[in-house]
Amino acid sequence: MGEFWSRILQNYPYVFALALFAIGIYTILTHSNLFKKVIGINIMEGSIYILFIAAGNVRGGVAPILDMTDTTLTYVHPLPQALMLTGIVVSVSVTALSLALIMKLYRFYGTVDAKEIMRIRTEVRANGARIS
Amino acid sequence: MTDFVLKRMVALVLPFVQMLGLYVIFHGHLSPGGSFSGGIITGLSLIAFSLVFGLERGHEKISERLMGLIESFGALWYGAMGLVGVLRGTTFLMNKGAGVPLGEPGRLFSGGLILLITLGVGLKVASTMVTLFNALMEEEE
Amino acid sequence: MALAFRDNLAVLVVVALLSTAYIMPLLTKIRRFRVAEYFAVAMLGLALSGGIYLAREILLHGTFTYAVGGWPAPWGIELSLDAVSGFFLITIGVVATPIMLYASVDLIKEVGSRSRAAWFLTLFLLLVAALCGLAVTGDLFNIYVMVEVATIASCAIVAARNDATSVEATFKYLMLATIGSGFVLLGIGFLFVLTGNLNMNFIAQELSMSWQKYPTALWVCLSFFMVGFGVKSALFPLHVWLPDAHSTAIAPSSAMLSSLAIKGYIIALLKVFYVAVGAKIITRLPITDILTLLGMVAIIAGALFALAQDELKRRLAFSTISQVGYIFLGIGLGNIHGLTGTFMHILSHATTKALLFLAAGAMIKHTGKSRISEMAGVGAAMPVTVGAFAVGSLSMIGIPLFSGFVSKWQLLLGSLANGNYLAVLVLVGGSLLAAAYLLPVLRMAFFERPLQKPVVANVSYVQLAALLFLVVVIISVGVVPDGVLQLASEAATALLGLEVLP
Amino acid sequence: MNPQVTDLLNIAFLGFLVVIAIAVSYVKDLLYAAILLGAYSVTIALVWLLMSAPDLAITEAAAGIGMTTLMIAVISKIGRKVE
Repeated sequence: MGEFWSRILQNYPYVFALALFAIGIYTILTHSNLFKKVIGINIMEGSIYILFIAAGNVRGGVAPILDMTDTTLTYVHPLPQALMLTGIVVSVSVTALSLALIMKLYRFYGTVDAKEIMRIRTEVRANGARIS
Repeated sequence: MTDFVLKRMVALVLPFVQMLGLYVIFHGHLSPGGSFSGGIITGLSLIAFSLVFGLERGHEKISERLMGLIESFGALWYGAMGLVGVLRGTTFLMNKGAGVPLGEPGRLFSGGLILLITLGVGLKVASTMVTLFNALMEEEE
Repeated sequence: MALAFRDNLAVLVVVALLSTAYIMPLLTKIRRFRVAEYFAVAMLGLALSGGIYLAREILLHGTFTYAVGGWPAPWGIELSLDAVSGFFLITIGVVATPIMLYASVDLIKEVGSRSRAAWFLTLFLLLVAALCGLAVTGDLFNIYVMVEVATIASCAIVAARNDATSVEATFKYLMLATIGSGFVLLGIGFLFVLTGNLNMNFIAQELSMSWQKYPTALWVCLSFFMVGFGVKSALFPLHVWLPDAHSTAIAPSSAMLSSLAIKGYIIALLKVFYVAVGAKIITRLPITDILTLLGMVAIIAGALFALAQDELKRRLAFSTISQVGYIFLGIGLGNIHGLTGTFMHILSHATTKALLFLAAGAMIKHTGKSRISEMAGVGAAMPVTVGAFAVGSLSMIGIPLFSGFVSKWQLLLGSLANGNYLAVLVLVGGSLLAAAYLLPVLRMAFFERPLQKPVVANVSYVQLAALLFLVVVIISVGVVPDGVLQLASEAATALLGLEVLP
Repeated sequence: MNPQVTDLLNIAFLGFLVVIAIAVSYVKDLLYAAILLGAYSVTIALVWLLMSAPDLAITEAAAGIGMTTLMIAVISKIGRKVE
């Protein structure tokens, strides 16, 4: 096995993280269903969290909870974990906001499909009327 | 929903879920978890009640007005706790340096202001989850 | 150790705004709605005076840092207060206060219901607080959090009008902005992996020693930042969300978003590029040339798109894309005049675009006409409002004695210093195009004879006061720019590192 | 745990994440998609448990279930099937 591949193997979490990031963005951009776009956002953000945590991980390290009795332990880096906690909070709030918006759009248009909404809007605009 | 088994099970399990939520909030500075996860668990227990027994009975338990008050209170509480340090002549969110007794590490009542802040944030998160759910489930305005 | 008042001031500004945001739901329940609105205006005014005081302290005593919670720099969150923060705090205060004053007049009628108006106030203050946070923070992850708060708040205030088009625009904005923040977070992750730090000064030290080892990784990381912040601040090819979002929102929301929210992301980009990575490395990578190029394309393309619009607010929204191009052009130039021009343009575009959107909002609301071709005779009917619009237009074009001229002049000097004559041409062309898309509005309003005289309700004096405040700011910055210019060039030197003094 | 075993489990879970993420594109029923998101969150929580981040694991599990609940609340209003 070449040196390149062994390095890839050693850093496997990053590979998976980037793959998930790409899948997430693909889901956001290609699906016309708004609901699946939201799920795509969650996939994308989850992948970034994996990247961060993998960056702070130490092989054979233990969780960063202070153990007063044993001073020989190797702890993993606690900083990325604290940060990703914030990241999760952010992604929950983004999801909640977008779900609220989806509900409103459903009330206005009766559908949650982006193409359908676009079609209804152009039709209404052609008729010169306003959507309630 | 009129499922007898579901209702009995939820009635049985909910107190323990709420207990778990409060445990996670209170032990945020000692063990994994903390205000956000504990707050979500607590909020989800209230949501589960509304889901199974209906929104009206959920509102009977805790009114929306109270939820709004708790939400604002949680955020303001965080600011107030942060200002303790400023009032004592040190920096924002200062804990030990502001003369707060820290207690013994590893005990529940230790860590000075952290426990108080966690409590406020947990309340805020729980009420926000419930408000969100109510807003999504509501009928036409 | 006892800390002075000025040390705590920065964090107090942010906390005061956040607390005010959460007091709003309580206050609007207990008291009359006006009380809450004027309380918000008063707090924004206090934040403005705090910003001015901080800027003065920074100019007199130099930059200083503040460790939140008493944890020193590599471990805790550090606020670093330099001329950049002072400048942006003043900009936020100067623009947000009159917008809030303008919004206070008939907010409930605009957004539809009392509870929604209360939430509008909360979100508005959250947005301002997040922007203040962006101005003062020295920590990379703190930047991400503030950017996210600003994004969510600004999405929500676009949706405040609660009609189909604005909600749809909001959803589009939210999706693209979230992709943008995904890229920003990925970039932060890369910088964290490269340097093991999140504090920007520590990252700069680390990178200055080791960046030659992995230039490709740094390059990829910076392009992530560029795409992420580019989406959020509507850099030209990534601007698609902006026209819908900014033209469908209510007037105070559009003014706030176009003038301040976008600038917050630009300040964040500036901090990442020039503080965290450092001017020496940035100017050596081709990324500045790309920024210059994109800026030039944005200036011309945004202006051409604006020319094609007949709806007044859409034209102003496309004009924002063009003006953001100027700012990115200045960032890309990377010399002292370019960056001074960038900062001056952040201020002058913020005030000018806020004035234009507010005046346009008043014109549209009181005449009921949203298209430029229908605006004949409006000037005679509401002379003060359209007069304010005229001042905004002249400043946007870059006529001397208005603030737009000062910033464009600095950008021109910067382009000449770099020998970039194409940029000079684009700057002049952009001004001509701005004249081409703004002056017809005035011609229509003042000189066209209407078929029938438009029926116009009186604009309230509070709103006129807000407009006049912005007019006074624009003209005073244009006539006596010395103080602001000094602060801006101080900020530019701070970003470039001290040895690049002219 | 033995580091090699941890790595193997990690790879397995990460691979499962990729499978879930791809599956989201193919399901036609929105309820299934929401449940897949719940599965995604729980699997991420397992990955973090293996990467010694129990704090995050609890939070992600709670947040994932919370988001799934909210999504199901929305689905109950907008209907399940994508035509």
